[in-house]
Amino acid sequence: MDFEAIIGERTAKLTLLSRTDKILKVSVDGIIYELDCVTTGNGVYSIISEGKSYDIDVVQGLSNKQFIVNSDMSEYKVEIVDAESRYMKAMNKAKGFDEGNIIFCPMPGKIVKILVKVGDTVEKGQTMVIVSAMKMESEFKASKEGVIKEIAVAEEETVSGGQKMIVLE
Amino acid sequence: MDFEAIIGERTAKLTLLSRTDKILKVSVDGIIYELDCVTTGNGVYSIISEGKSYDIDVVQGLSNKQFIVNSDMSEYKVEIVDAESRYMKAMNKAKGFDEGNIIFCPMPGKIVKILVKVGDTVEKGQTMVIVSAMKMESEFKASKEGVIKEIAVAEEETVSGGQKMIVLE
Amino acid sequence: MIKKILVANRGEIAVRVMRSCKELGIKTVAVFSDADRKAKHVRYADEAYHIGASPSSESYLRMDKIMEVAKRSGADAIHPGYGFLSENGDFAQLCEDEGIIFIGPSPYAIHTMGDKITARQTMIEAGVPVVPGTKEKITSEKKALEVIQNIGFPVMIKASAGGGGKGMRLVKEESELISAIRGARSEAKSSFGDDAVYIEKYISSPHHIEFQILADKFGHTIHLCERECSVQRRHQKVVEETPSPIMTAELRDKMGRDAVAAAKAVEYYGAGTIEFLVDDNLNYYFLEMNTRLQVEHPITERVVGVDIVREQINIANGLNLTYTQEQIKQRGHSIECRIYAEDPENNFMPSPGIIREIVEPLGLGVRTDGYMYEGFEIPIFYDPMISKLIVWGESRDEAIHRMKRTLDEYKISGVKTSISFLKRIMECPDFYEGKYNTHFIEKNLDFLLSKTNCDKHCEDIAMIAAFAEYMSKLKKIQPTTQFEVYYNKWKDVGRIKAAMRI
Amino acid sequence: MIKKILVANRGEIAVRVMRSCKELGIKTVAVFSDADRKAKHVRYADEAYHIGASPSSESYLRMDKIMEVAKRSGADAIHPGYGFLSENGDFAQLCEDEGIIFIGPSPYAIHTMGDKITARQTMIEAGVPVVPGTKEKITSEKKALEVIQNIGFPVMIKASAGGGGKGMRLVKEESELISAIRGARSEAKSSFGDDAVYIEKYISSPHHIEFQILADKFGHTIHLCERECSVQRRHQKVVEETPSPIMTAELRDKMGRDAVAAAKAVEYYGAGTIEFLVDDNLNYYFLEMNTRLQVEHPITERVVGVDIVREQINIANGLNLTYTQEQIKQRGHSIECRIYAEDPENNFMPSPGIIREIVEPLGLGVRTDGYMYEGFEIPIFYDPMISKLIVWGESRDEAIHRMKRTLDEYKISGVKTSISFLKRIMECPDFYEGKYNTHFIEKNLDFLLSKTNCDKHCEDIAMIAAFAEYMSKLKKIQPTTQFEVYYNKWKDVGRIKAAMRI
Repeated sequence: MDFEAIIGERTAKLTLLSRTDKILKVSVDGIIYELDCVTTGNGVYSIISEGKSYDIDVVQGLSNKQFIVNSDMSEYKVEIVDAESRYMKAMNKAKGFDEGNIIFCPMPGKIVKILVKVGDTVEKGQTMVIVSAMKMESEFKASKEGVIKEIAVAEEETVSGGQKMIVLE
Repeated sequence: MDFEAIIGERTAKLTLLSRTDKILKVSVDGIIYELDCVTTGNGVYSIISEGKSYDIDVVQGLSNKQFIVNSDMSEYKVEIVDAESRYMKAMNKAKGFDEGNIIFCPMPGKIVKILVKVGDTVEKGQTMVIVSAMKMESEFKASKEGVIKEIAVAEEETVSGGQKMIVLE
Repeated sequence: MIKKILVANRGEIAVRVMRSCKELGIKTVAVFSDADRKAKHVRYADEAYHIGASPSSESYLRMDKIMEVAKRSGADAIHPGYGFLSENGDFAQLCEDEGIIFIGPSPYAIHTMGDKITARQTMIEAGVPVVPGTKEKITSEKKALEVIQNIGFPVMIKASAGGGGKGMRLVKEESELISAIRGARSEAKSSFGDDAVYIEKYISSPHHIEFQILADKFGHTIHLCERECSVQRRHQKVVEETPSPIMTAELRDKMGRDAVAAAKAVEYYGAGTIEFLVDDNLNYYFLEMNTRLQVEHPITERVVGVDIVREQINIANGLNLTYTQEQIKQRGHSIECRIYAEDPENNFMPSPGIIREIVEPLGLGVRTDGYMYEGFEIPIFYDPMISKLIVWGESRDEAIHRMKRTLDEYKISGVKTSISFLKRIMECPDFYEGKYNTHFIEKNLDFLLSKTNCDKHCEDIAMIAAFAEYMSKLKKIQPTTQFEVYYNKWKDVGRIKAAMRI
Repeated sequence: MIKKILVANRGEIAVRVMRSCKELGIKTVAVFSDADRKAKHVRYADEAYHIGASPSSESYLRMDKIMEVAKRSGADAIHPGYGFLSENGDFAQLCEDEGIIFIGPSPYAIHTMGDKITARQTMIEAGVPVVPGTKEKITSEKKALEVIQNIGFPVMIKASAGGGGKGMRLVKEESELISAIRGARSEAKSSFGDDAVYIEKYISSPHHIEFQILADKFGHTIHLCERECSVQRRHQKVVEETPSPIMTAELRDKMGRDAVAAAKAVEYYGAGTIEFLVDDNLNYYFLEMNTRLQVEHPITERVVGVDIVREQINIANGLNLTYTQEQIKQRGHSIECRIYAEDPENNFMPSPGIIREIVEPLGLGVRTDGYMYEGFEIPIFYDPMISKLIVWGESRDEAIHRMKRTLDEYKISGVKTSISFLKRIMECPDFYEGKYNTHFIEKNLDFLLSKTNCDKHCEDIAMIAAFAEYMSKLKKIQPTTQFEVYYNKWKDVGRIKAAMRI
């Protein structure tokens, strides 16, 4: 069974070769790793690979197949692509649906101002929503030209992290 | 619905009067407490009672109705007696079953030596089993005279906390 | 003697104040808003009272409610922490009127230092150097031009009641002057309801260096040496250290004496901080006084060995200062990093949320002042600073290496934090060499935002870890026999598809 | 220069050593047994290698396997920590033979100090006071009687190869002597394979005071002042402090010079500790030398401001000592409490198990050296010490109050710990007044095991908390509509019974 993993620009092919409680054998773009991989619980992994010890914390990102991976070295966003997500992507593509058209609120906060209404045409870089959190206001801008299809929040509303705010078309 | 709670020698009558997400109203031996009681998760409770703030950690003890309660002040063993446990106690009594006849191992360890065998008569204070943990050996003695009915462990065996070792009769 | 203290604050500073209270055998009273019911300061205090809704204007800024709790709980003193009501002279006055000890300076000292023009005048009279400029409010544009003739361009126009960069204008040449004054006055009017402005010479690449002072009610005033606070982003301090890399024993002595004179000029008592601007030639100028405990006070505590909160309480109790100036000796070097819940990679966007996991750095020379615990939700209503990491080393070099080690050890998940950004500051040559001023972050931003290199191998490991978590989640969702087959053998492709719907 | 260090240990000391390595830019290699795969030192190290089954005789004591990992990983030095191989002269020799730096003293120093009679003779020759008694092995009972005639009863018979109280006999009068010598020799023979014994005067209520020393390979030797370690239970230290409450500047100087002389007598290099017995008249006697890092080294680090592990590495690198004796100055007071996983209420029975939750004490003057994390299973195979809490205060009084505060803050659930027992030590008048010797725990045991009073109200709150948890568990098991009704209304008694089967 093949998977893909995406970090930034790179998409790697992941093949699971075997898995026991301790040893994980997997190939990444053809390179075979045989790792002593155990979890201490709650998304924390201790991996020993050829003597090197990695202490890695994996937290779920905005979807259940997106992960934020913290190692000693740095932080990465990793997306795992499986059969289901390939299928979903194909479906969305067929429907002309593009995730890039949705403006999510990345953190919890309060909607201070909505500067557009449904049907408005916005230009790239135009501010659409202002969200306040922790005494700071953040502006959310259109990443490309488009028409406002849906506004899913209201002014003064408290939103949670990952909540959909605006859909462009 | 009435419950009982046992701390040491004391058995108190507990009556639940009402419970919302925040406010817990309960009477203990007839004294009514209306508490701001919230949990921060994982057995930790913050209770505010008439302005006093209590930060209390509750861990399950040897059974699922026995709790070890840690407050700032001290540590207590509390047992909650509900309808089911009353029923069980009555049943055990009827069967002549007495929990005091079972020797549990309170901590994980390794059985070093078993000094008795089934059928032996032991005196009060006689050492029956020696368990080793953390470079220390602990002796488990009979709390009263009796006959060994069952030996549930073997020498060199690793035992977990709360595991039954010996049954007396 | 004070027996019970109400701490009119939240977060790390409320907990920090209560810690000293507990060590002194003083009972503690917490106040809390809706969002803070489960906050650490509520759990840590002996008593806790709800005072209102989550926005601070409805809770932590409500003098009436706080006073009511003080009376109800029988507290004999209030510690305001920093922020909120800490520099509100009216609140200090209210405490005095109600017979509750305010752990801080007199209302007079707060008011005098709170108005920048009055503070400036008071300093000039006390012989403390101030930035060259006007002594009084600017009433005419002609007067402004005269002043500038003496001090020369560039200059800063500043609002007397100002703060946070509002009502401020940098003027580089004469042609910009008139419109700048008008703009500053109108902004000051709308922001603070007071259009008084004044003019100061613009110090182009200053160091921000401050002196901690302590004064009792009998006029004994000492300083606890300096803190270097030039690592700032948008006028917010990010990293502080003591001693300052540019300080000399002679300059310390001189600035320290001026800091003491500044405090004495307003009959100050309690703990306070005199902030100075220092230029490259080590000329220094009074900037302002913070009439309260500072966020960065722990680095001073570490290097001089004094519990500043304990001293505040002693002073409020009407005791003499514990120390003379001669007894204050610095030992080693201390650095503080402020951990913010923010995303440096995304324009420092704030990141409130639920703390999923924390690993605090431990060991030699480490102090953490925080208020987080696993499962706590950092509220959206308050300051994004969630923790302070303070290290000590025998030398500046050791302190920097220790800070790197502890930042590596510090794991917070569930919210984004500035930890990686702080690590880059420790690695930045300008910081390491001690050659930096208030433009440090601006100047080094590319370096500070760049990631440490991760080669293909390290990416592979990150992918594998994410994959392991992905599998473990699948297993939790589908712990059926069907899935066990999948998990243990990973070969029956036909069955996998059915198991994959998460 | 050393670039990679293998730490041949586990637990807090392995992590503590690695912390200094990281600060010095040195790579770290962990070794681990089966039980320790998920241990903190494995996760913290740059590299980690499995060396065997859980019992230490099959892993942490296996010189061959450790040496194999050192070679395989390319480590150029081995730090042994304390315990395990740290005082094994043969292992130090093996390192020397294999060309790996042993971070510790020479095999000669370890062997000389390891044999008690040889150490005693060496000290007598160096002019360091020893407890009056025999200079040589006891070969005849007649000889024994002669010796005792000179020093008088009571006396201790001790095994030369001894430790842990084995092969030791207290003799109060002549009639007991012969059988005691025979008993001690036979026990020594069976415990250590060596029946050599010697006789010392019995010091009836001694203080245990030790001096930390540092020595480089060029004969420069200094001491870092004393540690008072008289709070012991069954010869295990429980609480240590520095300065000692009974120390005077003069005595410190004198004992310090003798400690340095003791180290020089065996051409010592590295960090080491000279343990002395001190009687009520401040007479002191060499007890033994620990030729390694001590558990309680952090209190010295805090008060004199020196990273002892860093100094060990510097010395192993062949560098000169960083300090002269004159540069060593004590500042303030430091106390360490050893947290054991044991149940003081149940005869101190060990309590291994899974850590469910930890709250580490934080703030001013606090250091924690531990290796626990939530979810980690403290193994049954090793020492029950799971953490060390070290506080510092300006005065002894402040340090004691801070220790109480931090013990209150320290929450560990899942295993039983000695925290409450340690709190009682801090509250014990004999400790508070600094009037204690090695009989402290025995003398005050009733006080130390008594609980702080809890009235009916506090019992009620404890019951309610248990009840809240009981309800919350019920809710998790029965999250059905039926149960929701029960939970929200609590009135429908008929339905409750069905919902209650947990």
